Amino acid sequence: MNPLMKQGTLTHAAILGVFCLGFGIFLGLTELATRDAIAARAMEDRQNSLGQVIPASLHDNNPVIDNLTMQDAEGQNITIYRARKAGQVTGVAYEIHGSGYAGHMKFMLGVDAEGRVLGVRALSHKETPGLGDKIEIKKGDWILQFAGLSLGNPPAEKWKVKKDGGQFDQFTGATITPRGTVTAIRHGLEFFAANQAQLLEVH
Amino acid sequence: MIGGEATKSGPFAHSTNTVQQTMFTVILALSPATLFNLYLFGWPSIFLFGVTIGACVIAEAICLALAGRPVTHTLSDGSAILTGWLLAMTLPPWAPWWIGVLGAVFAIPLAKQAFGGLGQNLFNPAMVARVALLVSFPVVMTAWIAPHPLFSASAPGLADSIAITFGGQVPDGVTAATALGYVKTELSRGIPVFQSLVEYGRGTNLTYTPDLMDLATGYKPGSLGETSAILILIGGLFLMRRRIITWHIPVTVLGTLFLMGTLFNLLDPARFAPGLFHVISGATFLGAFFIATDYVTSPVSEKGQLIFGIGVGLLTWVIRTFAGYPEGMAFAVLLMNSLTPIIDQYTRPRLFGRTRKGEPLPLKGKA
Amino acid sequence: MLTAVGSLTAMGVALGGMLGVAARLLAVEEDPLELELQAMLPGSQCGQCGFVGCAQAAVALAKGEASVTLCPPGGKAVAEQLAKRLGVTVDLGDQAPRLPVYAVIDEELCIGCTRCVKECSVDGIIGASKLMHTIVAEVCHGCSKCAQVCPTDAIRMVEIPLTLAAWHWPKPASTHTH
Amino acid sequence: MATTDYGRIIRDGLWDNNGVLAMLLGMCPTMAMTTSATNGLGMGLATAVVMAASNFMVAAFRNYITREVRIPVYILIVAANVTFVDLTMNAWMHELYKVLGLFIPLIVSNCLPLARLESFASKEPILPSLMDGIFMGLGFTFALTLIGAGREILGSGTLFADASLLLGPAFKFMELRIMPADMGVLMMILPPGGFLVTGLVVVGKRLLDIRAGKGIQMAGAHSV
Amino acid sequence: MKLFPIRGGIHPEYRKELSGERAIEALPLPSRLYIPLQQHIGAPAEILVSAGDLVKKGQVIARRQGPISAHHHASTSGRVVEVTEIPAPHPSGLPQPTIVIEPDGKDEWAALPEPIADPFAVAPEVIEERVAESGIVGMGGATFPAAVKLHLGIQYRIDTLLINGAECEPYLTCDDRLMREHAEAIVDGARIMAHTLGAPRIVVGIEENKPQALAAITVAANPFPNIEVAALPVKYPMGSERHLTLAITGLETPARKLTADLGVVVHNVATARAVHQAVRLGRPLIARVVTVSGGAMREPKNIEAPIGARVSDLIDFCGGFSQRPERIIQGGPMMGTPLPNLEVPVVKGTSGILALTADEINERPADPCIRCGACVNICACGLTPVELAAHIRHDDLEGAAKLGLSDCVSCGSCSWVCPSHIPLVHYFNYAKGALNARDREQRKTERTKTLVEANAARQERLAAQRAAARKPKAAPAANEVQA
Amino acid sequence: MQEYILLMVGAALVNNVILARFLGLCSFMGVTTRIDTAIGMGLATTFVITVSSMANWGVEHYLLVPYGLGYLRTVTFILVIASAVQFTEMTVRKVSPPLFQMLGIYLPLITTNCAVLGVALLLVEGKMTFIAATLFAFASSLGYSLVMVIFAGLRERLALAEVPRLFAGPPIGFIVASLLALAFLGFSGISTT
Ligand SMILES: Cc1cc2nc3c(=O)[nH]c(=O)nc-3n(C[C@H](O)[C@H](O)[C@H](O)COP(=O)(O)O)c2cc1C
Ligand SMILES: Cc1cc2nc3c(=O)[nH]c(=O)nc-3n(C[C@H](O)[C@H](O)[C@H](O)COP(=O)(O)O)c2cc1C
Ligand SMILES: Cc1cc2nc3c(=O)[nH]c(=O)nc-3n(C[C@H](O)[C@H](O)[C@H](O)COP(=O)(O)O)c2cc1C
Ligand SMILES: Cc1cc2nc3c(=O)[nH]c(=O)nc-3n(C[C@H](O)[C@H](O)[C@H](O)CO)c2cc1C
Ligand code: SF4
Ligand code: SF4
Ligand code: SF4
Ligand code: SF4
Ligand code: FES
Repeated sequence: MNPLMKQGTLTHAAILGVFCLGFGIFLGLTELATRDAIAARAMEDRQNSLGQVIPASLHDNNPVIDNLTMQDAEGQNITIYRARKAGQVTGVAYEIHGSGYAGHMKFMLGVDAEGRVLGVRALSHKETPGLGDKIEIKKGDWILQFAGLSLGNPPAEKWKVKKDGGQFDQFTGATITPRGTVTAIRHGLEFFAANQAQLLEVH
Repeated sequence: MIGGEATKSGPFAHSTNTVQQTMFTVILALSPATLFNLYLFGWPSIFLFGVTIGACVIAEAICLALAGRPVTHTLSDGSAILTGWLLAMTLPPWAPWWIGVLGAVFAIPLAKQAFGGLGQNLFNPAMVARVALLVSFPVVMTAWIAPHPLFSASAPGLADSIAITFGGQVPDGVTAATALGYVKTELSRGIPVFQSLVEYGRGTNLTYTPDLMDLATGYKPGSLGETSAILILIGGLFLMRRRIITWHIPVTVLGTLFLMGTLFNLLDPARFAPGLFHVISGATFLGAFFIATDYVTSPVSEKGQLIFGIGVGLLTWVIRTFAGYPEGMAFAVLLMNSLTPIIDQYTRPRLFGRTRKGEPLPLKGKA
Repeated sequence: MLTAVGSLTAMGVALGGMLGVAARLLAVEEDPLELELQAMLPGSQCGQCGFVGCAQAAVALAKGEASVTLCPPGGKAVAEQLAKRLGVTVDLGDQAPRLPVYAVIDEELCIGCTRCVKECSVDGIIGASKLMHTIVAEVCHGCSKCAQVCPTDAIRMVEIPLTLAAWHWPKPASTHTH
Repeated sequence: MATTDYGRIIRDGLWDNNGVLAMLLGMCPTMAMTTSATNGLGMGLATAVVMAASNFMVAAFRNYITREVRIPVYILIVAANVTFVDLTMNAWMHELYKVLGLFIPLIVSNCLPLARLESFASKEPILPSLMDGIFMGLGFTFALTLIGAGREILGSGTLFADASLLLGPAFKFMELRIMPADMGVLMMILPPGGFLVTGLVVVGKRLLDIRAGKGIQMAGAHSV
Repeated sequence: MKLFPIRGGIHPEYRKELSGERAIEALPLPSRLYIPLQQHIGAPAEILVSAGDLVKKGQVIARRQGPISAHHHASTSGRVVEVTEIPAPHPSGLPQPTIVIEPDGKDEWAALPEPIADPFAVAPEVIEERVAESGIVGMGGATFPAAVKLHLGIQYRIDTLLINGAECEPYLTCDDRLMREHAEAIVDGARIMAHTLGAPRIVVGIEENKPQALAAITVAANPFPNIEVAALPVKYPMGSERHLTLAITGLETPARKLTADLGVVVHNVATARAVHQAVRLGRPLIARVVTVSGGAMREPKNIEAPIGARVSDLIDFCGGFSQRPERIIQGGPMMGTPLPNLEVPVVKGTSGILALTADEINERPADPCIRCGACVNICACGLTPVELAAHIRHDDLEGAAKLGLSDCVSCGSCSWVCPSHIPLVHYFNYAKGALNARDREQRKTERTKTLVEANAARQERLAAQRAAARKPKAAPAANEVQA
Repeated sequence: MQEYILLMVGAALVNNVILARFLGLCSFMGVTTRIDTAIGMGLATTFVITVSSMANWGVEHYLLVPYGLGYLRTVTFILVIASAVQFTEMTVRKVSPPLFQMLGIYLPLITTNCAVLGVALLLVEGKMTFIAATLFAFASSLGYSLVMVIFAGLRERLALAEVPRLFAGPPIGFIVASLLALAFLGFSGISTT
């Protein structure tokens, strides 16, 4: 073929290649420099969210590291973070899921060894700002009312929003979000009840 | 003109139709339903009605003045009044005054005058306002109340009414769900549609229960424009008689909604409401006869109007059935408004002597 | 780190190579726009546009250095054609319409110098040396070059009168006032 | 350009030829990241950094880049800078990073940086290019903050909420509440509000320009 | 008779009762007659007389020029006063060459061609020639030279001659009166034309709102089995050639084709009568029936007026105005044109003179279009006037052309029906004219270009010759280099 | 099957790329003055988004994840996209010149269309299977094309409206987009899982 063409092709390849090489190194170095910080941030994020649902007084370990993977009722993998004090499992935390008005909602649920809610926090959701987003701790303390409750308290038929005859307030004009949240927590507690032995087992 | 060059070509005969007459005929057609509903919901609804129309007219006047166009002449075409009227008919009757004012701001400057005024807008101003309000204030905009007819024992007095409209103090225990809203919320917690329909009719879990007779006459919660389907229908037929609107849009909207409803209801009555229910509830009639038919934002050709009507019916059903909102008419109208230019382009009549593609017709068999 | 640099570089080389090939295979010849534009201009090379001739005018147009309304002989029709080809919009409404003109020779003044004959690019002037010249009105496209060279100022540019056939209704006044 | 008119570059970037308000480029982050003034500010600043760095690099290397590969190289440069910003923000400005999320990577295909590389940095020397990057970026930041402020005030009744997360605790004073909670026009922080407020801000710019006797420029019929 | 529906259409206020019951009256000979050289579509006629000449009634004073043109005749005997330019009966009011005749009052006929005793025995060419010599043009509005249309029988196989008695325009009653009073002449003229065209079948189409005319024509046509009378539904623009053809034959004329391509030729009733007079009596077209009507006219009438009589003569004959007219127009209110003044003459195409009051016109300032779609639904040509007008308003004439501007017959229905009173037809007239002007300019530019090229080529040739002449020896050298 | 349908409806209507996710807005505002152009741009973008998303899925799953190179995601994705665009341009030119006539001019614009990168990143975020990812990408781009065409239709009519000078051009475009987004909110709440 035309030699000029080959040369042109090579030139272009070389130019782009050199730039890629250069920026590859540049980015590699950046990554190296930030790797630890980013890992630390990720750990902090986890700890933060766990810290909100498992009081620090309950453990002397790092629950983020002390985790195990189990299958929930639907066969999905879930990661269980365990709080231990003096080797005893004092509480566990895991992600629970619910469906709200605008789709999927993710919470972190903390449960103590007796099956009482230690705390719940919304991790991610797409609920409408100003309406459904009151499940966030930032927007209101609605989510705090679950602390201390368990499957028997209130009784199963009261684990509903008021509109459905249960005991939990819905927000004005937005029933779907609280309903989804309450259901998700109830399912979370049922999971605990079903797997209590395994969850609290000490290795 | 006698003498000199003529400045205006023919024709030198014109029909007596005018824009003004058209608009006021529509208003006339809306009046029976409006009066009945103002009676049904009493003073607060009358206040809101007045505030909404007044705000629309004032907004229009301000915009015209700013644009340097003749204010009184253009105002007198009646379109701003009609927009305000229709908007007021879609609001919860006891909504606070600022809902009407804000609605006017959405409807007139934003949805109409920014486009150049009457005839230029791409979206139905009243529906833009309604949807913007619904999205922005879902709580206020879904607070329906049970009927409190004027002069009846339950009707709020004048002072209370002023407090309701201008103070936003709606007393407890007067709100009531509309049938569409009730069915939708119940469905979201797993109650089958047929059951909640029966419950709605019987009034289980409800503060207010309309009986069948009430449903038919319009003695039920809802907006001014949705309670009395019969009076709206009469108004719509009057418009058809006066040749302001044609059958194409209303019939296709109602027909599609009915067909979709019936079909899916047969497939799964627990999940899907019956066709007749879709047709008689919500803003179906108002939408089919008065809103989807808005000239400005619907296709001009009859074929286009058929497509438009089918689209409105279909989307209304889809939104009512699957989406988050109990009522989909307003969204459906806006969505189809957005398709109107394209529908218009593809449904132009065939030119005389030409094929659909615009080529001259072939000569058949003649030399 | 090494994988990162390696894979990125590899991709870069591959992509660069591909682009190089593409550049060769897909090379486009010279822009034929100028020729196309030139074809639209009247071709009378009269220079009224301020360029040496139509070809230069076309070059300027293609570069976007000249307005599509540059050519008076071409008038509105050419301006619109150019605008369409170049995808620009012109507000011809604002442009004062240049009434079409044609040249007339004042028989009294003409000395038959034949200078105008040589100027006329459409052979619109008839007449032999030393004799009176006349202009074929239908052919004249109003460039006025002849008028410029006439030593006795015998040539006037006259507006083409409006005829019944050419008259048409004016545009109605707009209904909107803004 | 024999002598560089830095005043011109600054005026163009901040106002006259503002990337968002006049050129209508970079619309995606403009819409997506302006639910509050703080978000707009953060996104704007991140973009400004990327733009300044990319403009600088392209101007520095412009003589070594052939025509055929210029787009990939430009994109590569922008992408590398974005990744750099992404990593460093993740590491050291984590709170903001969580807010800006998906849109940091999208700076890569934000049309504005690329447009400036094409039309400015590839032709001009290093210093003017750097200036252009900085001021186009700041203009972008300005526009985003303005739109964000409009949407935030109308939509949630606050202004610069959470600014301290972005700028540090010292900036707590900026966080204002304009209207009582629950008075906001929700629509404004939803997608329609993004388009609406942007449109109104462009109208506002036109009004100011008209008042300044500049007339309306009909920009933005095309992109890139 | 089975009729076919046409799309759209309107029902304006007809007001035919104003003049419908007034029998045709002849106009007293006016003091001057103004005969323009161009009263028809095509090239203007060539003038044959000059100031001072004495002319006789029916004498040819201007001769057709080119294939599409028409003779003009003196409408009475008298003296040619001058040949001058006076405003044409045209909205522009532009002056036009006109022969001015001062009648001598004797109304003396010139030597007329012999009547053709049995027109059905002669060759079509003979009739065509006679029609051409008689200066007959279509009297239904288009003023297309009738002889040219009769010639269509040679090129096409014509199976139907449609006689257009629809008279769908409001006010006008001239065709109605003609049909009532001269049914036999019309039927005879139609038969002659059918013979000329070789058309076996004749259909006379008359709108149902003219029962007497229908009856009269039916009686007159009774002896002839090949003539049918169609009672047409009352709907404007039923009289339009193509729509009439569709309504009666069910055939839709393709765009840019003639009805003759479908084997149909359409002629107006007045044209048929003129043909009858030319063939049977040898008389040229020197007068026509004009409806003078309108709310501002004191005494509406149907007047048989000599060509060249001034509009003011006719108005005076009707007793002048009863109130100040808002507009005086020529033709019907839907398709007619405003007159520049009252001194313009009646020409061969003048079917009506209407003095209309403001109430009748009911014109209002235009409001913005509310997209009601009425114009789209009533346009008999399937156009979307609302869109066309929007394109034209934004100076996008090509856009309008693409939407079918050229297919608009300017019937005026859309303007009539528009609730916003948008001057739609005015927009279309403007756009059609502007597009034509643009075409003309374009053609001129093209021609200039070819001329320039020819000139350049010649210059080059000359230069080459000169060069060759100057140094004859250099030439072979150059050749060698090339070789 | 049903989950795929829901996924597609969600991607095309509920979370429309343009109106809900705010991606590809520059082309949305820029190349929608005529319906034909919008159709062309829609087709070209649909093709590129689908192809490059498939490729990027591969890159993610066989390069970035196994080798822990997540931080190079942006760079590699954009390179893949640029090559997909170039590749598309070349193949289309080779295989179908008429199609190239139609789409060719849009291709360079697509490299800098956020929607392409945005959809690829969304796929990664959503941890989808290859089939789901492909369908998602395809449906997203269909949603993109739909809105492009609708908007172009609206703007064609807008071009004939008497928009006040102050609003003419981009501002009214934004307002129309706003109202269109408002209308599309009607789909919100359609459950897509
Ligand atoms: C724009 C908009 C956003 C909404 N967002 C939510 C939400 O985030 N959470 C919720 O539960 N309902 C939401 N809704 C749903 C309505 O408020 C719905 O009517 C309500 O949830 C029904 O419950 P109610 O019985 O409290 O009225 C929203 C509605 C609209 C119009
Ligand atoms: C050979 C021939 C060519 C004709 N060409 C045209 C023509 O180009 N345009 C036209 O309007 N009429 C033309 N006519 C006349 C039409 O047949 C018809 O009489 C005329 O259009 C008037 O019809 P209208 O009043 O319905 O428009 C032609 C007639 C003949 C015989
Ligand atoms: C809208 C419209 C309406 C017309 N109405 C009539 C009519 O009522 N009577 C008539 O004779 N011609 C009418 N014409 C003219 C016919 O199309 C056609 O030119 C004529 O009948 C041919 O006959 P002529 O050549 O003898 O004039 C109308 C034309 C148009 C475009
Ligand atoms: C039959 C009919 C229906 C109308 N419906 C509406 C409507 O739904 N909403 C509205 O704002 N205006 C409506 N109008 C009034 C008018 O068309 C409206 O103000 C324009 O959309 C503003 O340009 C209607 C008018 C008519 C004639
Ligand atoms: S003015 Fe027109 S015709 Fe004359 S040289 Fe310039 S382009 Fe050519
Ligand atoms: S103006 Fe003179 S030189 Fe020009 S075309 Fe006319 S006659 Fe020829
Ligand atoms: S009739 Fe008039 S108002 Fe109605 S659509 Fe046509 S132009 Fe518009
Ligand atoms: S004037 Fe033209 S556009 Fe109007 S109705 Fe008649 S044919 Fe149709
Ligand atoms: S910023 Fe998203 S396409 Fe331009």
